Amino acid sequence: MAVEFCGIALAHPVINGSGTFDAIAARRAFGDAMLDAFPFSAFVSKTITLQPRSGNPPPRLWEAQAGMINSIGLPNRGLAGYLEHDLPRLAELPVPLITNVMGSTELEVAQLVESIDARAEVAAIELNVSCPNVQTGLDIGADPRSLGSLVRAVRPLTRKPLIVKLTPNTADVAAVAAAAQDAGADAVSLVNTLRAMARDPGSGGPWLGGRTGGLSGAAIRSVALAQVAAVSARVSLPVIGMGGVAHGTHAHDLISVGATLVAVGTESFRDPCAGTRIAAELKSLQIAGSSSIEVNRSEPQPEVDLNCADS
Amino acid sequence: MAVEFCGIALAHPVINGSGTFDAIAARRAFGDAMLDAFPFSAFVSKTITLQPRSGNPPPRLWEAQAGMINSIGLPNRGLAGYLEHDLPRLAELPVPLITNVMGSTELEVAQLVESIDARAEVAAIELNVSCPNVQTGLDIGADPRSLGSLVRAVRPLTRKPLIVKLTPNTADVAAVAAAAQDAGADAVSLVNTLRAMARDPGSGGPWLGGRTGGLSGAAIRSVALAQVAAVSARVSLPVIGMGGVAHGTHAHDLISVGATLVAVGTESFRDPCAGTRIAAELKSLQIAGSSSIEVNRSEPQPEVDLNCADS
Amino acid sequence: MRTLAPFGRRRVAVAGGEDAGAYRLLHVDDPAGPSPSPGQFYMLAAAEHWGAGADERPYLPRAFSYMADAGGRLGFMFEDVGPGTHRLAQLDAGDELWLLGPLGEGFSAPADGRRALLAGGGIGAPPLYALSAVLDDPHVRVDALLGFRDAHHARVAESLFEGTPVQLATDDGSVGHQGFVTELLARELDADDHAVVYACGPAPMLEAVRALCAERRVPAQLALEAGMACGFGACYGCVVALADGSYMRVCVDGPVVDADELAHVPAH
Amino acid sequence: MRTLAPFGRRRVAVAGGEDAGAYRLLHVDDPAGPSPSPGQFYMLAAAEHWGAGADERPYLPRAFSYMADAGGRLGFMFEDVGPGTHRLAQLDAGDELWLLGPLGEGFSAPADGRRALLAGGGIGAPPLYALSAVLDDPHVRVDALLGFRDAHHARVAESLFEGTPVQLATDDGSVGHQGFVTELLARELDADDHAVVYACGPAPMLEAVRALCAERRVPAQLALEAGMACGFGACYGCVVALADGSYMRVCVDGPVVDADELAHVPAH
Ligand SMILES: Cc1cc2nc3c(=O)[nH]c(=O)nc-3n(C[C@H](O)[C@H](O)[C@H](O)COP(=O)(O)OP(=O)(O)OC[C@H]3O[C@@H](n4cnc5c(N)ncnc54)[C@H](O)[C@@H]3O)c2cc1C
Ligand SMILES: Cc1cc2nc3c(=O)[nH]c(=O)nc-3n(C[C@H](O)[C@H](O)[C@H](O)COP(=O)(O)OP(=O)(O)OC[C@H]3O[C@@H](n4cnc5c(N)ncnc54)[C@H](O)[C@@H]3O)c2cc1C
Ligand SMILES: Cc1cc2nc3c(=O)[nH]c(=O)nc-3n(C[C@H](O)[C@H](O)[C@H](O)COP(=O)(O)O)c2cc1C
Ligand SMILES: Cc1cc2nc3c(=O)[nH]c(=O)nc-3n(C[C@H](O)[C@H](O)[C@H](O)COP(=O)(O)O)c2cc1C
Ligand code: FES
Ligand code: FES
Repeated sequence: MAVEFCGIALAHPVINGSGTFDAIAARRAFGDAMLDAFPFSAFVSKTITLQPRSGNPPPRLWEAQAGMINSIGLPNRGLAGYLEHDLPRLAELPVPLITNVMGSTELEVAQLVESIDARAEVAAIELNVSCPNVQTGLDIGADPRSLGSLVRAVRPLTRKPLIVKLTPNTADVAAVAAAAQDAGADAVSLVNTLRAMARDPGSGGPWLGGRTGGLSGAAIRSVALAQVAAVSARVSLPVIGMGGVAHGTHAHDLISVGATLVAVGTESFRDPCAGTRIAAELKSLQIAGSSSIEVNRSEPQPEVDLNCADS
Repeated sequence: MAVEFCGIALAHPVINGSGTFDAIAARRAFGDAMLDAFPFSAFVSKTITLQPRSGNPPPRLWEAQAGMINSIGLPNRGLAGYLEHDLPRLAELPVPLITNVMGSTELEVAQLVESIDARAEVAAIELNVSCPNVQTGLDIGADPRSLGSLVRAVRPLTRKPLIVKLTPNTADVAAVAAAAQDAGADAVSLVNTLRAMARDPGSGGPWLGGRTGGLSGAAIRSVALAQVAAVSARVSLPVIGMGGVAHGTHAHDLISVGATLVAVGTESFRDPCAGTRIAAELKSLQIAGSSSIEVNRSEPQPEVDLNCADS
Repeated sequence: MRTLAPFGRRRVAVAGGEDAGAYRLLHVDDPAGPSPSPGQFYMLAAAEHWGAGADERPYLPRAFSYMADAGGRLGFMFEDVGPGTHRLAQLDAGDELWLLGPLGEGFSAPADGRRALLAGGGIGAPPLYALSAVLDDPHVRVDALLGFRDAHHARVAESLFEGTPVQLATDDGSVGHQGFVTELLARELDADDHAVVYACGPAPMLEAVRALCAERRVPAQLALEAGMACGFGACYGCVVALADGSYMRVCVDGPVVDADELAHVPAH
Repeated sequence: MRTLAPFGRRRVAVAGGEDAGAYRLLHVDDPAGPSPSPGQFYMLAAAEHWGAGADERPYLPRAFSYMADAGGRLGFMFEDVGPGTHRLAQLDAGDELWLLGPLGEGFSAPADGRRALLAGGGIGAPPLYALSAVLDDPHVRVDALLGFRDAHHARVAESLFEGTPVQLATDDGSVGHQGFVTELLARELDADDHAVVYACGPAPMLEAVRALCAERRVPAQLALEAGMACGFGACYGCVVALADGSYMRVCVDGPVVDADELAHVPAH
C-alpha cells in the first residue's frame, strides 16, 4: 500500500481533505491515542490565510440529502499564528505535513508560499484557489487564465511540491488542471465542495451565515468521480481525488480513473477513524483485484455524437 | 395557485422536467385515467432533435446516493416524427405544451424553432443547450458568448415564448442567464443534470453506455437552489426552477428565491403523481405562509470578504 | 396481455413474508388494484427506510414480477442481491410498501393447440408460475422446466407449480438433472415441438433459449429484465436492442417480447 | 472537567428504551468506554437505517448529553424533534448504535462552599441530572429547578433527581410554578446567592439565566447547544460568539462555558 507522491513516501494512499480534520483539536478530545492510530498517511492543514480570520457567522452547517453544506469561512490564526502556534504541534504528528494556503491576491499567495517554504516541517504546499478573483469575480480556480498566472507567479518561490486544489464549480475542470500543469504545479487535488444553498425553515431567508455554502459528502461522489477522471485523462500530474469517499470501493474508483492519492473529508465527521478503515478496505480490494489496480487515465469518451450530460 | 407564465395561464406552478415524463407511454400504462388526473399544469416534451436518435447504448441508469445518473442520449423520433406522430397525441393532454429542442448547430436549432413555431398546438419552446459547441467543445450553455449568439439567431424565428434551459455545469450560471436575457429569451429554466460518472463494479470500466451521465434527484437539490437563487437575482426573466424537487417545501424554496414555475423530474419516477402531490403541498404551504410567498430575487451576498464555497 | 395500472402508486400492507430456500416470498394486500396478467410486474419500495442501505441506496423503486394473485393478494418472490431486495427481505406482516402496477406487456396464451413449455432460471420462476396458474385449459398441456444453482435454491419450486409437472435442473446436480435447463428444453422439443416456449431467467439462459428456439423454429416469449428507474416509460432507461437495431423499453414494450424480435439477449 | 474519549466510534447495543412523558429514555451499553464527566456528550447514530427519513436525512451523527452512567451503561434522554431523534426514538433493546465519546468540556464542581443551583429547561435536564448524581458531598447543598412546557413534559422529572430537592415550573402551570424557571432561580438567589448556577436548556432560557447571574454577580456555568457535524473539533461548524468577538467551538471548547465569557446566548 506504500505509495510515493511527489517524492514523498507515504504509508498508504489515504489522506485528509483540508479543513475536515483538526489534529490539534482531535488530540484534545482523544489524547495521544490519536497519534498512535493516526488515520491518514499525510496531514493536510486547514486553509491558512495571511491575516487571521474568524470565519463566517453561524449557522455554518446544513445537513443535506446524503451530504452536508458548510459555510465555515476559513477561520484560522493567520500565517504568523499558524507558524508559531499550530505548526510545532502539527510537527508532532507521525506523518508528513501539507499546508493548504489561500490568498486573494498574487502578492498574498506569494507571501504565504515563501514563508511556508522556509519551514522544514512542511513537506508540501496546497493552494486553495476556490476564492473569487478580485477582477473577474469568478473563482480563480474556475478560470484557466487567472489560475495559470497565479501558479506561474508563485511556482519559483518554493522547492516543495506545489499542489493546486481545484474547484468543481467550473465548466471544464480539466482545462483548469491543464493550466495548472503548464504553469508548473506538481500535482492537483479535487474536488472542493459544490456551491449550494439552504433556506431557513423559519425565516425563509438563507440558513447559512455565509448565505451560500459548499456541498460535500456522499451526494457529490459521482460528480467528483467524473471530474477526477476528466482531469486524470488530461494531465500527467499526480492527482489527489476526493469527494464523498466513505468506503474502500470509492477510493478504489478514484484510483482506477487515475488518482494517486485519495482524500477523505466529510466521512471523518461520521467516523473519525474513517481514514484507517478506508485504507484497510482499499488494501483488501487491491489484493483481491488484479494485484495492483489497472489504472485507466484516458478520458471516458462517449461513442455518441451529441453527448449531453442530461440524457 | 393559478399562475401566468409568459402569457400562458397555468392551473398551478408545477410542470415536468423535459425527458422525465412520457405522456404517451404513461397513457399506454395507465390509460385515460392519466389524462383526467394529469399531474402537471403544462407538459414539456423530451428533447427533440432534427434527425431521429436512438440514444445511448445501455446501461443508461445508475442509482446514486439520494439520486440517479442517466445517460439516455436524447432518443427521439426526430422533428418530422415528432410533428407527425407525437404532437397529435400530446395535443390530447389537458394542459399547454412546451416543446424542448436541441441542435448541434445554429442552423439545426433554427430549423427546429421555425417548424415548431408553425404548430398551434405548441404554447412555448424550450432550448436545451447542454450540448457541446462544435468549435469550443464547451457546452453551448456553459459559455455566455456562444449561447448569446445562438439565442440571438433563433429569437426572430418564433413569436412563441422562448425558454432557455441552462446547464449547471458552469462557473457562473447567472452570467449565462444574463446572456440569454440580453439575446431576447423570454424565460430560463434550470438546473439540468450535473455531469457525473459511475464505474462498473464488475469490469471496472465506466458503467454507463454513454460513459458519463447526468446526476439528478435529491442529491442536487441544494445545488439547484443556489443556482436558481443566483439566476433569479441576476435576470428579470421568469425562471423555471428544478432539481431534486420531491415535496412542496422544495418547490416553495425555489419559488421563494425567485422561480415562477417549478419542474419535477426524477421524483416522478418514484411517484408518477408527484406533480399533483407537490402542487397540493405547495398550495397548503402558501396558504399557511404569508398568504402569498414573499419572493426575494436579490442574490444572497456573503458578508465575508473571501466567500469560499468550501468553507 | 396488458392490464392497465391505476394511475399512481398505492400504499399497501404486507400480509406476510416467508423464507423459501434461498428466496424470500412476500404476500402483499392490494385490494384497490386490478387483477394483473402473467408476465406483468410491479414497482415496489418499502414505505419506511427506503434508502440509507449499502452505499446510501436504494433510492428508486424496484421491479418485481408478480408470482401469485388471489383475491387482491399479490405474491412476490425474490433473492437478496443488493440494497433494494435486502430491505424488502426485511419486511413482514404489518409493514407497508409503495406499489405501482401492474405494469408492462405480459405473456399471450399459446395458439392453435400448441403445448406450453415454461423454462425458468432462478428468480425467473415467478412470472412462469403466474402463467401456469391461468393456463388451466385442460386441452393445453403445460410443462415447467426450472433451473437453479443447487438444491437449496430449487427448494422453492416444491411450494410452487402444483398441478403442473415440473422438471428440475441444477448446476451442481444436487437435485434433478445436472446441467442447464435448456438441456431439458431441447429434450422436450425433441419429443414434441408443437409448442410455445415461455422463458424467464438470467440473460445467458434466455439467450440459450432464444438460440435453441430460433434454430428449431419454435415460437418463444421471453420475459426480459433491465435496470429500471420508473417502470412506466418515463425515463427511457430500461432499453434492450432489437434485431432491427432500434431499442425497446422493457417496461412498456416488454417485459415480455417475442424471441424473434431479438438478435440476442444482452448481458445487461 | 473532561474525560478523554477513546479514538474512534464504537458499535454498541441498546439495553432498553422507554417513553417518559414527552421524552424517550435510551439505555446504552458501553463497556469499552470510560466513565464520562457531567456536561459531556456523545455523538450517536443508529447502526441501521441512519438516513432515508424526512427529506432523506439524517446523515450526520447527533449530539446528546449523557444523563446517567452506571457500570458502563449510559442513559440518554431526548425528544423527537426531527429525523435524527425520530430514528433514535425507534430504537429498542437489541438494536445497535454508533457511539463516539465522551466529548467536550463538562461542568466543574462548586468551589468555596457555594451551593449548587441546577436550572434546566426541557431537554436541558439530562446533564444536570448527571451532575446531581456526582455532587454527593453532604456539605454541598444542591437544588434542581426545572422548567417544562406542561405536566406531560414535566413527568420525566419525577423519575429523575432522587435525593435532590426539585422545584418545577411549567408554561401552562399544569404542575408547579406557572412561569419561567428563571423566576424560581431569582427566588432562590434572593434567599441565598452564595451559589454556582449550572444551567442547560433552550437558548432564550440560558440567556435569561446568564443575564440574571451577571446582574447578581453569581458564577454560572452554561451547557450550550449548537448544530454539529463532527463533535470533536474537526469541522468548525458549531461555533458560538464570545464576548471578546472570537468564536468558540461548542464541541471542544464547550459545551459547558462560564456565563461571563458570553455577551449573550445566541438563538442558534
Ligand atoms: C420486469 C422485471 C421483473 C423482475 N422480477 C423479479 C422477480 O420476480 N424477482 C427478483 O428477485 N427479481 C426480479 N427482478 C430483478 C430485480 O428488479 C432486481 O434484482 C432488483 O432491482 C435489485 O435491486 P437491489 O438494490 O437489490 O440490487 P442492485 O444493487 O440494484 O443490483 C442489481 C444489479 O444492478 C446493477 N447495479 C449495481 N449497483 C448499481 C447501481 N448503483 N445502479 C444501478 N445498477 C446497479 C448490478 O448489475 C447488479 O447486479 C425483475 C426485474 C425486472 C426489470
Ligand atoms: C452538546 C449537545 C448536547 C445535546 N444534548 C441533548 C439531549 O440530551 N437531549 C436532546 O433531546 N437533545 C440534545 N441535543 C440536541 C440534539 O442534538 C438535537 O435535538 C438533534 O441533533 C436534532 O436532530 P434531528 O434530526 O432530530 O432534528 P433536526 O432536523 O436536525 O432539527 C433540529 C434543529 O436543527 C435545525 N435544522 C433543521 N433542518 C436542518 C438541516 N437540514 N440541517 C441543519 N440544521 C437543521 C433547526 O433549527 C431544527 O430546529 C444536544 C445538542 C448538543 C450540541
Ligand atoms: C466543514 C468543511 C470544511 C472545509 N474546509 C476546507 C478548507 O479550509 N480548505 C479547503 O481547501 N477545503 C476545505 N473543505 C473541502 C474538503 O477538503 C473537500 O475538498 C470536500 O469536502 C470534498 O470531500 P468530501 O466529500 O470527502 O468531504 C472543507 C469541507 C468541509 C465539509
Ligand atoms: C432520465 C432523465 C432524462 C432527461 N432527459 C432530458 C431531456 O431530454 N432534455 C432536457 O432538457 N433535460 C432532460 N433531463 C433533465 C431534467 O429535465 C431535469 O432538468 C433534471 O433531471 C433535474 O431535475 P430533477 O432533479 O427533478 O430530476 C433528464 C433527466 C433525467 C433524470
Ligand atoms: S424504466 Fe423508465 S422507461 Fe423503462
Ligand atoms: S461539531 Fe465539528 S467542530 Fe464542533
